Amino acid sequence: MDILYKIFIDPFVQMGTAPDLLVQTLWDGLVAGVLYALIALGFVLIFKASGVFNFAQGIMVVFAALTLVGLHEHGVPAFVALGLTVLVMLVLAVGVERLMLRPLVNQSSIILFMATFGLTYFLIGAGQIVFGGSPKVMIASDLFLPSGAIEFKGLGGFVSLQKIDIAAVIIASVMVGVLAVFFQRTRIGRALRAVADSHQAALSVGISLEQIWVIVWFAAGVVAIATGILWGARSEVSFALQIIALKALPVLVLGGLTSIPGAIVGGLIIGIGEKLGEFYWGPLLGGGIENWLAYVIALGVLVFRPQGLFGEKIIERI
Amino acid sequence: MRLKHLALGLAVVTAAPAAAATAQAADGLYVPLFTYRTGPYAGSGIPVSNGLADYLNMLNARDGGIGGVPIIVDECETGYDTKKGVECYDSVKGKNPVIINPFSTGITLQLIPKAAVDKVPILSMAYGLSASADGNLFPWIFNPPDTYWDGAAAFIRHAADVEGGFDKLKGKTIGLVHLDAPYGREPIPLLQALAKDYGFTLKLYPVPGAQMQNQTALWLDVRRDRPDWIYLQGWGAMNPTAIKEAAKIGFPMNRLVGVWWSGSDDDARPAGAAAKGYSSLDINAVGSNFPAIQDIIKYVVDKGKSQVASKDKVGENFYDRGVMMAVLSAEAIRTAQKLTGKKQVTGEDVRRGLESLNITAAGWKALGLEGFAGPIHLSCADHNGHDAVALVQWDGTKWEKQPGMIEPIKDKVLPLIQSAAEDYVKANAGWPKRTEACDKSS
Amino acid sequence: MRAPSSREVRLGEALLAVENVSLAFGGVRALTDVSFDIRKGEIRAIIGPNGAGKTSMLNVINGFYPPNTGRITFKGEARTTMRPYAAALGGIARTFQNLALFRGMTTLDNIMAGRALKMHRGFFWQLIRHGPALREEVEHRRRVEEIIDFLEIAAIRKVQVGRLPYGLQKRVELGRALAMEPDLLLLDEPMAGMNLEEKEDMSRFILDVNQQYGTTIALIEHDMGVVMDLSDRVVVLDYGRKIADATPDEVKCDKNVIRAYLGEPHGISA
Amino acid sequence: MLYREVGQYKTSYAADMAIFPILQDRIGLAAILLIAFVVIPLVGHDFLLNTVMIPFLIFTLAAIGLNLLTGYTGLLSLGTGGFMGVGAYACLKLTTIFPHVNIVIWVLASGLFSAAVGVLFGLPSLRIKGFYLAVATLAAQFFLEWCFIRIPWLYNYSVSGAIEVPLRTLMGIPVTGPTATSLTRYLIVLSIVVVMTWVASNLVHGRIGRTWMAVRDMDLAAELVGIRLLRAKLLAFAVSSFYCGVAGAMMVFLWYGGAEAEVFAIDQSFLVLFMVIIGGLGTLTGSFFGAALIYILPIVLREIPAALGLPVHPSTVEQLTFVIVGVLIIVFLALEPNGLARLWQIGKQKLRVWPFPY
Amino acid sequence: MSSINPALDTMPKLLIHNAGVIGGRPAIRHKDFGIWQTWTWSEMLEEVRAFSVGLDELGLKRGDKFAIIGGNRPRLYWAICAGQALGAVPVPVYADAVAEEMAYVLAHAEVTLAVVEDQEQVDKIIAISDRLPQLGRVVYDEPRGLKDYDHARLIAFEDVQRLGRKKLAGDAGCLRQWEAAVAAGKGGDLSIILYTSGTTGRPKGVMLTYENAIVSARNANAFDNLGRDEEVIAYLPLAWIGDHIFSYVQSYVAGYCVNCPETPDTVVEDRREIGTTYAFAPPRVYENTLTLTMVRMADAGAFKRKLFDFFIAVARRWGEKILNREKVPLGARALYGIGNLLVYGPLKNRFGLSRIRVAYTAGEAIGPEIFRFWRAVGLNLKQLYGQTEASVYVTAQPDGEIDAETVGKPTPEVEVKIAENGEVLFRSPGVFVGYYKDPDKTAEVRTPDGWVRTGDAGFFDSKTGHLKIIDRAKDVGRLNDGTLLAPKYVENKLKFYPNIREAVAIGAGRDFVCAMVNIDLTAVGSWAERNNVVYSSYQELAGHPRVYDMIAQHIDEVNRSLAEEGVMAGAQIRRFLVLHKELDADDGELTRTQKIRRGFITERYAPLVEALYGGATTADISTEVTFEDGHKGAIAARVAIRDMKPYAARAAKMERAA
Repeated sequence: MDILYKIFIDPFVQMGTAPDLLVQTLWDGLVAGVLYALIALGFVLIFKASGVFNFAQGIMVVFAALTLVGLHEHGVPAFVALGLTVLVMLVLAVGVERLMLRPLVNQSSIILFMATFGLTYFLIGAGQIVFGGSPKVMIASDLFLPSGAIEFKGLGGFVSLQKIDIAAVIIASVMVGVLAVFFQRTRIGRALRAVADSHQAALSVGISLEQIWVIVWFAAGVVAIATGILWGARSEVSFALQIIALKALPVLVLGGLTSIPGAIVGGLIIGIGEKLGEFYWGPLLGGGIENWLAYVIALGVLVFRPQGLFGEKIIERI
Repeated sequence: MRLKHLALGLAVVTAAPAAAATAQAADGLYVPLFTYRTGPYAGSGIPVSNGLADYLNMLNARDGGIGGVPIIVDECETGYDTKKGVECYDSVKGKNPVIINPFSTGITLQLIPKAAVDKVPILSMAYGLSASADGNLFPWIFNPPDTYWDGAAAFIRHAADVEGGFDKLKGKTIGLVHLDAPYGREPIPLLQALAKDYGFTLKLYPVPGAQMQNQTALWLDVRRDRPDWIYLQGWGAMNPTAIKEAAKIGFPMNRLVGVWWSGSDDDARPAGAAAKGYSSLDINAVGSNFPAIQDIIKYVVDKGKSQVASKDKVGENFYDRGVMMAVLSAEAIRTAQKLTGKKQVTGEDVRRGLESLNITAAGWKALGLEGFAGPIHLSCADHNGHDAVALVQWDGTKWEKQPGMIEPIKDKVLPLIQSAAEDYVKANAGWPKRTEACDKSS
Repeated sequence: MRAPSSREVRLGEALLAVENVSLAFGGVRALTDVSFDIRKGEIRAIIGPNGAGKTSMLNVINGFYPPNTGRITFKGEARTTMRPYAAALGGIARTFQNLALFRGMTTLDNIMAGRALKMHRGFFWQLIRHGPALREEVEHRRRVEEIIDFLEIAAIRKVQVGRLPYGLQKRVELGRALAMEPDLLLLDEPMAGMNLEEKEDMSRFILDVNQQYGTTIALIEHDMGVVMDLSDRVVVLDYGRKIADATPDEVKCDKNVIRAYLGEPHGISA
Repeated sequence: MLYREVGQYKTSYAADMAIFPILQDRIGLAAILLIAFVVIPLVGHDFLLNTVMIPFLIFTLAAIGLNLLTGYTGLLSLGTGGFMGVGAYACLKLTTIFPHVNIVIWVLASGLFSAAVGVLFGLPSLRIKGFYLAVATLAAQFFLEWCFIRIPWLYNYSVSGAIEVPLRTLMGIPVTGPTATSLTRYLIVLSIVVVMTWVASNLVHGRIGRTWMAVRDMDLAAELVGIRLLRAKLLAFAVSSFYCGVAGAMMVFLWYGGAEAEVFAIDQSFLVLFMVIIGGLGTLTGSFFGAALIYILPIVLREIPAALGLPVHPSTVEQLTFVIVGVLIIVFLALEPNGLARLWQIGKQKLRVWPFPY
Repeated sequence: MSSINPALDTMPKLLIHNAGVIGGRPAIRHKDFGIWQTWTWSEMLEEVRAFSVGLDELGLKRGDKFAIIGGNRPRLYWAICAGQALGAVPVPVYADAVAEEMAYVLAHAEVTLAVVEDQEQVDKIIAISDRLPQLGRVVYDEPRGLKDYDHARLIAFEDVQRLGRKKLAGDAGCLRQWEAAVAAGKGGDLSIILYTSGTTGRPKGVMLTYENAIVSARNANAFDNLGRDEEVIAYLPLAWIGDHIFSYVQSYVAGYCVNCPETPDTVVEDRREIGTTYAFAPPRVYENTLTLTMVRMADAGAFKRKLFDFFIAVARRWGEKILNREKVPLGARALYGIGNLLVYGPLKNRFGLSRIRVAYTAGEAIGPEIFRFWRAVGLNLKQLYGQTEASVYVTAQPDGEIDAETVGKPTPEVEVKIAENGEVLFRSPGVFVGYYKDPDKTAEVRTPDGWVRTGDAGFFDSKTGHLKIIDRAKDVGRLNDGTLLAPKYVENKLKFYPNIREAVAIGAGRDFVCAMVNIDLTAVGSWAERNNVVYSSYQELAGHPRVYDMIAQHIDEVNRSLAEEGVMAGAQIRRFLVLHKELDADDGELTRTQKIRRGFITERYAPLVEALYGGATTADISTEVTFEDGHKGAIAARVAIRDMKPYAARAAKMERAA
């Protein structure tokens, strides 16, 4: 009975007795969720337009952040470095399209998936050669990102909102909004959505497939820069950061591989879900459950909706 | 066709180590260094690897090696990956290494059983298996100057000192934030024993490898539990994240103490001023203000023979840690030369040298490293020393050594080591009995 | 050049009866109150304009879709839902309009796969692939070779089906269905996309199957000439409703049928 | 060119369905086995045996295991590392509880445990497909990894939290533990891999293999010919995990001689998946090629600068290795998406039709 | 003359003998249901006996004629023997014969029973049955599609065997009775009637006795040391004397195994699987194979092509010498050895020729280039000259005495002489009994003292003593100026070019020689692909100017070589055209053995011939063709004509014998 109490009653008692902690957990979950969603968004963009399950999204985050900080270290002013980083991501997108996607056009999705592994290896090696393996400190203040925290007293304690987290939520929301507008309202965006349905349709809009690939990879690169800056500011910029990208996978399948709203909602569910789970139930199992909890949540949803929450229903035609 | 490819591959694989082996058949002390400058833990690995290699290279450049015999420094990149570490071991073991620095607890664990068979002494300085401090059962493994248990015990002593005595610990809550891997869990048994003895509550906060940079929920737990002290046994990117998160929840920084592997400059730097007051145990001094380190700069760094990114990285805490590893290796070899009277010593000789290793304060001074570390004295039975450790504190930009040294609680640690070593041997049926003779000097 | 004694219609009792079956997908009615039967030994054609619900009908029969209302009696056993696996077990085999071959496998393996239900040798024998497991393989291989011989596809026995031309793939698919030794064979447009010669070959195979193995066949076909030549009786569907059910000759003259086909680009050309 | 197929005719189905119907292939196989069992032990030193051959064979076995699932049955799994771990920990527990039973038996038996775990995590595969399933298997990977760290019983409460491999002998010769020579371990690993490869080839060439491939190629049609999808998929999960489990047990007991849970991390899953795909989905030979390329190639690359006497720092070599392997993966995929086995097949076909191009 | 053991003087007797002596050895194989189904001699005896007794039950009697129609399947070979065991006479008919042709043969032979392969043949027989009043039961091998047929007349092969087996099982005396029937057969009895599709007129039924066949087979086996270990593949028409002797009689005499391919399309693969040791093929087969080789090599990579060319050159230089066991320098021998490993061995392996000990070509002249090529790569290819009327063998080349342009020496027990007009005559124990129901024709061909006119013109080469055939005797004509013209000789020279499939040379009674050429679609198609020549049909390709250029070049070369031959110099081709359609046996343009029927062709293409001699540069033609399904249609085309420049005759004096 004790164990049942601990599972089913105690956590909720805790929530009631220490609402500040609940609010804090939810907030932290929200922030994590938004950042997961941001990485997942990079995946979705590419998957939707080119059918590539881009495993390299994680290393792109690291690569973007490293480029930014590395340039700054060489004396390039912060915002110039940011601009140059955007340029580097554009070059990367073009390179990926030319050297990786073109030779692999029409291959099965698992092959493309594997190719992005090759890209990951390449970027890990190249990144280390260029920038070295040492961790770097994100130039948050040079980019006018706030530091410090806002604390609210009350609720039986206090709730502390890191300014960088607030900034992260705002920036992520803005990016998601911009991307949504871009894909819903612009010609290129419509073409991109058309690509998801049929490549012929895209051609009729007057944009070549190659261009679209470059655009989505570039967009994913920009998303990677944002993720890199925000996540780097939360800890440090190092190659270990790519592990974070694995977190985007459950988010992705939970939301549905092709859905932008799915990525956002999935990110929030996973972010908040895992933080709540770890915080209230994790100690029962000795902690550290966060790592698989996200996947189990995703798995649970998938069993009932195999295509994810927002994925297109898989209709089996015969 | 397939055969042809296979043969070609085999040729390269078989020929490569052989070629290298012949290259160093000439006189020289073969010292392979398992270092890593790549992978997720590169942040911690780079400075240590640099210090380690640079000191030995300095000896070659300045003294022509040790006792006139050049040191053949052979770095093998492990990427902190056990698999590659074992690969490194296999590739060097045919070349008669005199001492091996695995520089990874995981790799050390793999090598412990092999060392006795291959007759290679393993120096796992302040890492590896705590139980291997027992020289009777682990004649080939050396982990001076302290085990993780000494570290944890020293931390408890420090906490007790601050609180005003061991009796003040009663009723306190002490947290252990650790990497959820063998390395991170190492102090748990000792802390549990001490918790029982001193009456404090131990809370464990494991950080899975994949969550290193995503510790928010864990620190919320900390905030809920409100521990009085936190001992941090982290590695790589886990450390800066933990320190930042600690600052975020407003945990008092002077109550956060890291093990010596959580004391890299790169660990504290990202948090910057917020980390002010964070302290870390240390086993070596910080800074480049030592003649030997100046020699490194002169003979190695300035000559462009070092891998350091810039000169100011020389003298960082972890760089000096690497230097200390190198000093212990070099001095073990020197001792072996003295013991045997041979210049070209073997692994077996160096094992004896390690057991007779004795670096006094004067000895450190003679090495041009006065006050660099406490005296190191090993024996056949004690491969560790369980020496007093220093404490350094982050002042917002760099580490400041705190006055005094902290003695580990030896009477608690030693019996635990004894029983752990016996457990290890019991679990590994057929563990060889020590047959190696003990030198008189030790 | 067929023998003068034309194929006599041997109609046995009903093998399968469809009673008042209706099927809807999210408000779109695919089938409305359809009833007909298939008798043992006959070739039954299901025809109708595009979107008439023909394929849906086959999908209901072999269990892909459970009908919303109505029931299906197969071999005297009434049912409303059934998994495709159970249908296979009951003796219903099927080919598809757009081919559903195992593209990565050879012709031989595809047809061998059709014998999945007949092979029982256990996992542990399979591990060593000797003794009983091998004997079983050989025994079924012999049966499969008969089908290969029957369908004249010996030359492509060991070719991956994905590399075969369309017409041959269709033949392999028929082979796979035949390997199941079905009581009822459902053919969904077996001649779609074929040229005249291939159509003639396929027609011959269908007739031969029916004749030689006594297999009851239900087929959907667009080519009216083929339908008229092959089938004993014809069901005509239009917008999911049955509009006629008679012999080919009667259907040809049926007013409803003609009307239903008028909108179609391809009229009846028998 | 080497092939002379004239006069090789089959008078029985058993001969026609043999796995190596061509005489020259049988000779080649015999030659390879001869090299593996006789020549390599004679010429091989520790580095070749311990660093190249043993891991190569173990990875091959894991790759075969994953290939049965992903290549033959079409179910993408990223839980290989976890399943390998189950085998390793099961083997440790078995040999701890029953120390006197031959370790080779336990190595094989440990596969049964991973098979059971595999079946458990394979259950969702009935509904979940493709990348969704891959991510779902990650749940297994991370959960198992967590178990390995968090359940001390699994590692016999050892202080280090790692598996410590005890000494076990076979007819008086040490097989596991530090005193086991690499030659002994090599021969045992080789024997197990050879036998299990043979068994795998039996499976895939028979009824079960066809069932799996049918499910892979078109599951709806497979169900229609009377294949029970869930049963086929779970069997694939079971057999695949069995192979991975045995590979995991061998990895720890016959290669590392001790391991932390980290060995069975997600990287391992990716590595094995690489081998399968680069080697060729749905071919057993491909698993050998894949393991060779992905595992041995970096070793060779790392040794090249030293062998040539180039003054390149080991860490730079490592980074370059990453770059080169990354590029090679993309190049290989572009050249031959069906994997090295396909290239091998094409090469073989070329030899068969020599001197003609087709 | 020859003596023949009376105990083994018929094939059924040989069968019983073989079943007793080598009963466990394979007698016949058939690739069926994916594997090589094998029957040993004793198993085959059982099958034949069962069928034979079954036929007896169906009422087949001694002296009856029965038809065998179908491909190379064991059961049809068995049927031949089964009927012979009863003393009945098999009449094999070409399986691809159209109903019309078949009706004539069956009616002429007065067959009372037919053993046919499948529904296709049954349908043909049913279609013509009203013209075959004597025909009784029709036995079919393949039941496919015949279920609903009227079985009053049809009966399945296995049902006949079942009848026989039942009878054999039920009646102990039956076996003895059957054996007695076999024993009653005599070597001098009529064993078979083979209808030859002559170049003109109706087919004639050549009657051969057992002795004819067996002596020929025995001599042939002895000539090439053929024993029971040979493997041969049966793929030529059953109704052709070559296949009959080769796949049936010689096998029974020597005790070797005959292999029936799975389908006619898989002969090459099947031959490769079996690894035949003794082969017999018309030149066309060797020619096609060589063409295929060259076409494929043209698609090979540069390195492979270079390698191939190099070693083929080596082979051309030394190969034949090595094959003839002449003295060859060690270096050349080593080089040839490498070539054998890299090129010749694999090449022969691909075509299933690796194990061939002796390969024959016959029926027509083979291009010397083709012939030498195969010999150079180590294939022991030899020529023989034979006729149905001779039970095949007239002359053959003994090992070591091979020449591309001759057909060898008379085989054992054969005498050959050349008539005044150049016609070749022979006399041998294999000489036929006569044409069935046609004593006039028989008398025309066979002289009272036993010499048979071959109808071919030829001479004995003075150097080698080998016979050389130049043309049909009646086709050898003269131009208006009296120049000798052997059209076939010219045609063959043309046909040796892989691009030319068929050629028709005309000119007898005219002023000069003209040629009509058929291109080879495979070779020219491949050439077109490599040279970016676009075409949509055979007709378009044939009429393409660049194709004309190419053919013109070939003809130019032929002219030059004719000019060098003195006697033939006047027969140089002045004008030519490329035919718009392939000459086809279905249209009667070729014989069933794929020989051209020159007279028919000149008649059929009269407008073209007129144009050739009329000086026009184009000509229109419309021809009726028969499609595969039997219905007829017309093809109309405008065909271009080109002029050629003749070379001046060289003074080289050709030795002409006879």
